[in-house]
Amino acid sequence: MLKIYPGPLPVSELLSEWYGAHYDENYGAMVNFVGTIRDEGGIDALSFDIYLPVLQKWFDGWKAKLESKGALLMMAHSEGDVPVHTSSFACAIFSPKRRVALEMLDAFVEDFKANAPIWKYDVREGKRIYAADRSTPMDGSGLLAGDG
Amino acid sequence: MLKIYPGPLPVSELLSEWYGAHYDENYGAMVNFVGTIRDEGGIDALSFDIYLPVLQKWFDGWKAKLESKGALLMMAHSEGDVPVHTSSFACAIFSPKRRVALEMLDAFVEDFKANAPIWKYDVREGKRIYAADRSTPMDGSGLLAGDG
Amino acid sequence: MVKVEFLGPIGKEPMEIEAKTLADVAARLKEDPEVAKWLEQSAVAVNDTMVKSLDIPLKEGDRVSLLPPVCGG
Amino acid sequence: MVKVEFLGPIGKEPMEIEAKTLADVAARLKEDPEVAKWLEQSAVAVNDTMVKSLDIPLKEGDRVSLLPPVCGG
Repeated sequence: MLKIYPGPLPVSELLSEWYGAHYDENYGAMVNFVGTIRDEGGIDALSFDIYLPVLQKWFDGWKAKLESKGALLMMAHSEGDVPVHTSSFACAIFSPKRRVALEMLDAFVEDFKANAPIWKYDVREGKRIYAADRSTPMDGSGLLAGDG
Repeated sequence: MLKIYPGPLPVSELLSEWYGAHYDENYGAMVNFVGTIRDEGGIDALSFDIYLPVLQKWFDGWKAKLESKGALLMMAHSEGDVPVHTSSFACAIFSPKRRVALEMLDAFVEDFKANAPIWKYDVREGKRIYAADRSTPMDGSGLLAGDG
Repeated sequence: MVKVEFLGPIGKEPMEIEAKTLADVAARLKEDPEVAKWLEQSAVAVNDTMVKSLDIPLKEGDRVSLLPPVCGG
Repeated sequence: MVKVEFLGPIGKEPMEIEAKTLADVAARLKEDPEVAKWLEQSAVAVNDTMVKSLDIPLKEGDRVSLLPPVCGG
């Protein structure tokens, strides 16, 4: 399940909802990752654009990969402005086996950073500035720059 | 912070409490691991013995290791009987950096399994049977068996 | 005609262009200095599926999306 | 005299024994068949600190704990 929220995530409610929905389905391990906006560089907030059609396909690919290992995946992300000290990203993996849960959390979060179609902007004095220095070209970038 | 509970953990409350206590301290990442009792082998519950003085020292060592990386560690574990589909272990790591959070969660949970002084018993028809087949000798085991 | 969309920070309105393959799209976009600077760092989707080859044939009404460097989380 | 404690599933009451080092404790425990079978798989703490050497000197009132195989979580 992939959920997009306008603004900050209700983290406690999400974690409680996810745990409550699956605690009795015989998964031995739940792992979570929650990303929170750090107060740095004088920003007021970060802001996010999402391209949902590609994000949903990317997420569904990971969900299927985890299902093939007997595991569940769920994730939430913010769109628009997210003030410092509030959270923009949360996910949960439920697995019968702890190794699968721990390894897939790491792999999922790293691929999320590299390939989820989400764009980040610093918000300073009401202005939105693309965080180019912290952004990563997705796999396959440069295709249209070649000599084709 | 290390908390021991008689019986199952209040997982949602713990996660909410941990997040609520530290979300505004400029940690960019929170990760959690929650262990839940699986319904397998016909057990009614698992039951745990804890030797707290050594557990506390083990935990304090990990806490100091994480503090040296700028990260926070907290954990809760059950003592006594924990019925199937309830949870006996939960932890959280807060870190400025996601790599530290993900790598330390893995390392902490694996060392927990190998070296936390906690003993597990199957509970069947009111009887408590040591889970010898799933237990691991701690680092340094066999010291008193040598020819000294 | 195919529709070319520019996602996230590229901040440019969609264009309609004549193109039989992605190579045609590439040739056309390189002529536009505002877009050309993004090509090296952008990934490409056709009808919301990520693609890795310029030989992809395009048909009337297809949508080509440019995805510049990302940073979720 | 030192006190020897048996944790978790060993399920034996503590013993008081004469011992100047852990080697003395080892020798004494090997004589007790009920305990001897756990020695190979048990770790050892002295006054709640895990130890790795038999040469540890013991003094009056010290506590030696045997920790059999663990499984938390």
